[in-house]
Amino acid sequence: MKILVPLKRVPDPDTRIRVKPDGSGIETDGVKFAVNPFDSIALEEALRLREKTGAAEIVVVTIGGSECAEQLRTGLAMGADRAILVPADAAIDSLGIAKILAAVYRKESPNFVLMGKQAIDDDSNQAGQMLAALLGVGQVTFVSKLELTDGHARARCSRETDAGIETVTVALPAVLTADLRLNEPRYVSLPGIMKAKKKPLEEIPLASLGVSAASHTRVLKLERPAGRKAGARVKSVDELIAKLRDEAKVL
Amino acid sequence: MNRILVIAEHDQGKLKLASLSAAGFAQKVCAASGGSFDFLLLGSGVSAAAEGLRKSGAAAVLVADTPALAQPLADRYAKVIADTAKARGASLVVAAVSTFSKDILPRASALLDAGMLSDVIDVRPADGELTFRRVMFAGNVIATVQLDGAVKCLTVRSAAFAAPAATDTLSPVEAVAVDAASLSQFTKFISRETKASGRPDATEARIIVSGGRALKTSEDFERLVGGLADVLGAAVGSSRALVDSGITPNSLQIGQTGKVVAPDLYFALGISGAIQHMAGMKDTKVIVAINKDAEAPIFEIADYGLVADVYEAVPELMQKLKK
Amino acid sequence: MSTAPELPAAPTVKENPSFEILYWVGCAASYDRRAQRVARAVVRLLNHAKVNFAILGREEKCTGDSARRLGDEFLFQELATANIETLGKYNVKRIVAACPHCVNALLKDYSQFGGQYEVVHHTQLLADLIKQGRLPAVPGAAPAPAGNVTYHDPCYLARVNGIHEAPREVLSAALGGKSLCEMKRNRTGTSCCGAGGGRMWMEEDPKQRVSTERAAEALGTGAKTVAVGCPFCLTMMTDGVAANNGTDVRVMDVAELLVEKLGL
Amino acid sequence: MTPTRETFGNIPLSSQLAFYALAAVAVGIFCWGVWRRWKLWQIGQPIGFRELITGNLLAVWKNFRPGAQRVALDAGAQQRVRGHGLGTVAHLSLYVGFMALFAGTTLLELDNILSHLSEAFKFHRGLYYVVYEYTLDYLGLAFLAGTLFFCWRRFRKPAALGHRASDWYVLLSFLAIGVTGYLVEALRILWSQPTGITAHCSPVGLWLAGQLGSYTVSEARSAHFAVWWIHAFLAFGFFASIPFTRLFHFVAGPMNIFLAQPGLGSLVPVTMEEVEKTERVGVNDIRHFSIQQLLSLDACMECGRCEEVCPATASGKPLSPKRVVQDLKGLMEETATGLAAGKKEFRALHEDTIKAETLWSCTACSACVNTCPVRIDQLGLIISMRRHLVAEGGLSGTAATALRRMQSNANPWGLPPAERANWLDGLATKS
Repeated sequence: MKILVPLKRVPDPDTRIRVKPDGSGIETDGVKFAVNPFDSIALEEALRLREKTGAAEIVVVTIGGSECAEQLRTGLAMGADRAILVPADAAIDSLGIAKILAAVYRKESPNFVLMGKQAIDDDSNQAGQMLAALLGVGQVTFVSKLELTDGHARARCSRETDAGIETVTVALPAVLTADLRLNEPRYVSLPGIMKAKKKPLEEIPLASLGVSAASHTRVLKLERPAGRKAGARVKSVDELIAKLRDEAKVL
Repeated sequence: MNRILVIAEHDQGKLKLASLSAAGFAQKVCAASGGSFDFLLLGSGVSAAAEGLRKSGAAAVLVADTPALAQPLADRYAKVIADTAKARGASLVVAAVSTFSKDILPRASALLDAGMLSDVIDVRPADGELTFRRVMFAGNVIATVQLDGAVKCLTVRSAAFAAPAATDTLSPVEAVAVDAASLSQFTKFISRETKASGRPDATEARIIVSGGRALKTSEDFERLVGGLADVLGAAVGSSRALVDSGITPNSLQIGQTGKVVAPDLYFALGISGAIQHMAGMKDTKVIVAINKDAEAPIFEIADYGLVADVYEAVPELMQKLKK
Repeated sequence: MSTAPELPAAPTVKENPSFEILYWVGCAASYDRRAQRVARAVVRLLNHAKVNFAILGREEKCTGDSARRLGDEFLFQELATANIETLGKYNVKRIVAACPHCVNALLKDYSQFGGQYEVVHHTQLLADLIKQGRLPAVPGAAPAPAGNVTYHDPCYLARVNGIHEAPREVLSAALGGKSLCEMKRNRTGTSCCGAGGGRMWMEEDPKQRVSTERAAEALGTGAKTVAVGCPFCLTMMTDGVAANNGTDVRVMDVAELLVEKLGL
Repeated sequence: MTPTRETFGNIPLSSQLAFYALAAVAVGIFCWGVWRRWKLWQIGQPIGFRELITGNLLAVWKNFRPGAQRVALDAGAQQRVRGHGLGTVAHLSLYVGFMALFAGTTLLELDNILSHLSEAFKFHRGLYYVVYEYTLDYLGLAFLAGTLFFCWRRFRKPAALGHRASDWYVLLSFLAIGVTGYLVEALRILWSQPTGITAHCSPVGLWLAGQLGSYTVSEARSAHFAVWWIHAFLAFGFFASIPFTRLFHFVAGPMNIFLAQPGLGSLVPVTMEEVEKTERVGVNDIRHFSIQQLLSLDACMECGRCEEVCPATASGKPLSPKRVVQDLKGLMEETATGLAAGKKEFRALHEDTIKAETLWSCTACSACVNTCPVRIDQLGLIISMRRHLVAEGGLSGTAATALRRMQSNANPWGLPPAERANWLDGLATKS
């Protein structure tokens, strides 16, 4: 069995995000980067499936600059077997990423893809679904429980939807996207990362995949939302209701 | 000229009102740069829901009503949406933000080879092009974005767009023919477990009412915290102190060791504001704190603080909100 | 020597390079809103006694105590190395900390990596200042807190580092000589609040909370105030007291009680 | 007449020779037993024994002094046994009685050897004899009282106390040794008919002789001979069985006290070089513990004091420091036996022997380490095993999040380092 797990390099979830004064992007000085937390959950699930089923090759893949190797190393340190970096400079939107991942998928032919439901930087929540469409395979998003059935031919998933917990089964190969409660990823310590340096990390140029990094999306400007006003004390319930209705407009 | 396809959502045949907010978005675009919009409703036995869409000014209410679409399975729904969008020559495909639209629309957009934006909160026509504003980084950044391509897909936040005023004329209902045999069979629906309490989950809710140490018993918690939550259609949460003393179950805990939430509105009732609790809700848009301890740290981060006993203030709040 | 008047209440090592003792604030007192009050109480007392001190400010990092005791030796060493370098840069010799875990790490863990300092807990420094008469009450100071007071000895203070009399001396001053209601398990025989060894960061079944049991013991003395000397104990005992429905019982750091008594 | 008595009185030479032969056998078995345990510990990581004995005598003494001091105070003066109510009193009286009887027997033998060289060297006479007999006679009672208390406690079986069948063997043989000792004395009094101070310096023996009723001298002699042999057999049996019963703490206890970490609050560091060399962090196999750590497992008496003070145990978590020590000891024995038999695969340390949730339950409060009479460092054992779990990705959940945040933001809440001094803001407004 082979599981493909795409990882995205994102600012550490605990970093306070600051927008550059000219609005051209976010401040990256002094910002630590990490594996997108939902992708870590996906990788953790792949590792647990491997522990349960005995044998599986887990391949992590990312698209981006050479600095992304750091996140692939983290993935390897968590327990992935192999890593693939597809070098790319430009900011690529979800559809572009999905196309590149589809090309990697065709090259690797894994049994299925496990990835985070969304990246915590752009919060798009699109790439997995798009990848499934491009590959012409099934998808299950917001997975909070996962088990392989029918001799690994299908997956039985619980998904967390607005309407409640939904249970579906899907034929493999498929794209499964992980939600928060699927598991709690293991912690990777320094020696783990050192050890991961010995594992293979392969670079596959875009050209050799036969896809371009075209993007439909043009980001013109970033800005901070209007900041929270300094807390105000209200004197009565009536005043509170009035403020929530008229000032905050949340009721 | 915009031709907009608005995907309507329903829960077991009951129309979701957020669908009308998506229409509000479409109407805003059309008002600024011309064009019209259609609704597309998918499901099985959804005529009642279709009726609810007819007063929003849509050019047509398209209904794909077939047993094959009884459950919102992404592979089938996305195909019908993409086919319909192509057939109608749609330039924009829009749905309100929900787990339903997040699941289905990106798939449709890939089938259409269309760029997509999630969590749109504003739209402005500029230089004959649409410019969108959307939320990123868990609400910490607003991006201004344009999309290339003949077709664009969007999910829009329902809170950001008002539903269109009801029209006197009813939009015509048109059936969309679906060739069930052409739909894929990748996924099989097994079951859906709706929440027993009827309250939304804290991680998905727009409003959360949370209770802390000031609540003395489970009954008080249910009466005050649960009561206010029901008035607001909100989720309930709890501080660790209450979980500790067995007043609330573990699953309600919000904080560093519980759920991390970022709703629009958070009521902290009798919560003092331990750091581990704040870590779980600090990204909330508007925090309301009611606590009789004027020194409670929660007031330092609350947008609106009311120094009062929750046992007195909350019943009053519930009574006045019900009006 | 006194702090120059133009300095802020708690100057950084850069603002006051001639400091005599470094106040190691610690993560809890830096970020936890409840523990921040303890830090402010400590600073008020230091200023009142005209102690020439400084803080590292943003340059301070977690000592790594939790990391080490959870078993992540290398994260601990990374943090320790960085802190030792910073402390060396400002030529720090004496340190006062209001967190027993910081005291222990700075004293016992850091000495293994070349960081040798004279480290005292804030209660030790305060006890000395009281003996030297440097902490007089201001006019109109509040009376001692009403009701009985008990003191919960933090493990890393009392048992691990043998510091159990200094906090009692400070409390004696803070209570105007009124004696403590001691718990059965006190001093080196104290019982844990449940936060050590990284447990502070773990989810815990409410039925298995160490803090609940210890708080019950504290409440069993009839105390209306539970004094502590550790920010983690502060959190745990506060939760524990709540779990025992001790609504009218305060959990306070020793320094806060002294501030109250002196009327600062 | 100078108060004294004949050593080996009433014991023919042939029995004396048999006695010494048996003594040699008992010592032999004892040494073999100790050697077996010693070999067992050698599966662990070497410790700096060498460094302890390098340099001149002064240097060696300097190295030895802290450990020797600990042994003198903790074992010799029983300092760490204190503070446990009746248990402490009983252990003290058993300990004092036992040590006195043991020292007494040794002195008696010394006197025997010396008096064979020259009658002039015999010191077991006069005032010395009176004091000796008087002291031992009463301390024998202390020994018996202590033993009886432990019998009673074992009968009650408090939850924290470990129990094995061999414990009854030990206690009953103690009782039998004590009782037969007095009987030997009483019967000796009956056949030797001492008078004056010589008789009265053994008050218990004298009283017992009175209780035994009328014996002719020859009857008393044959009874004395028989009971003397029983007493000797019991004593040798007990001595030989030390390494095979809980009594082994006589040996491993002081050894561990000598080698133990001096204080609380510090941990043994690991270096990156070590990790690169061994390709592991922490302990993943019983053989990764140091020889001293393995030895410490043998020092455990299962007295349960660690368990009584453990907050994790008290709050119902799956951790008892005593269980951890005993489980590791079991694995040590199993692994060493397996190794000797040429086995390559052993029961795993993690999960099969010690569960992860057990290790995570520890609050590092050090109460167990502080209370252990033989200075076992349960916390050191636990942290070294935790290190392995962390290095292998065995930590998840909220604690993992806290560590991740320490990595990224140098504080466990993951709050921005730039806001570290924000607490000062309140100072300006509040003071």
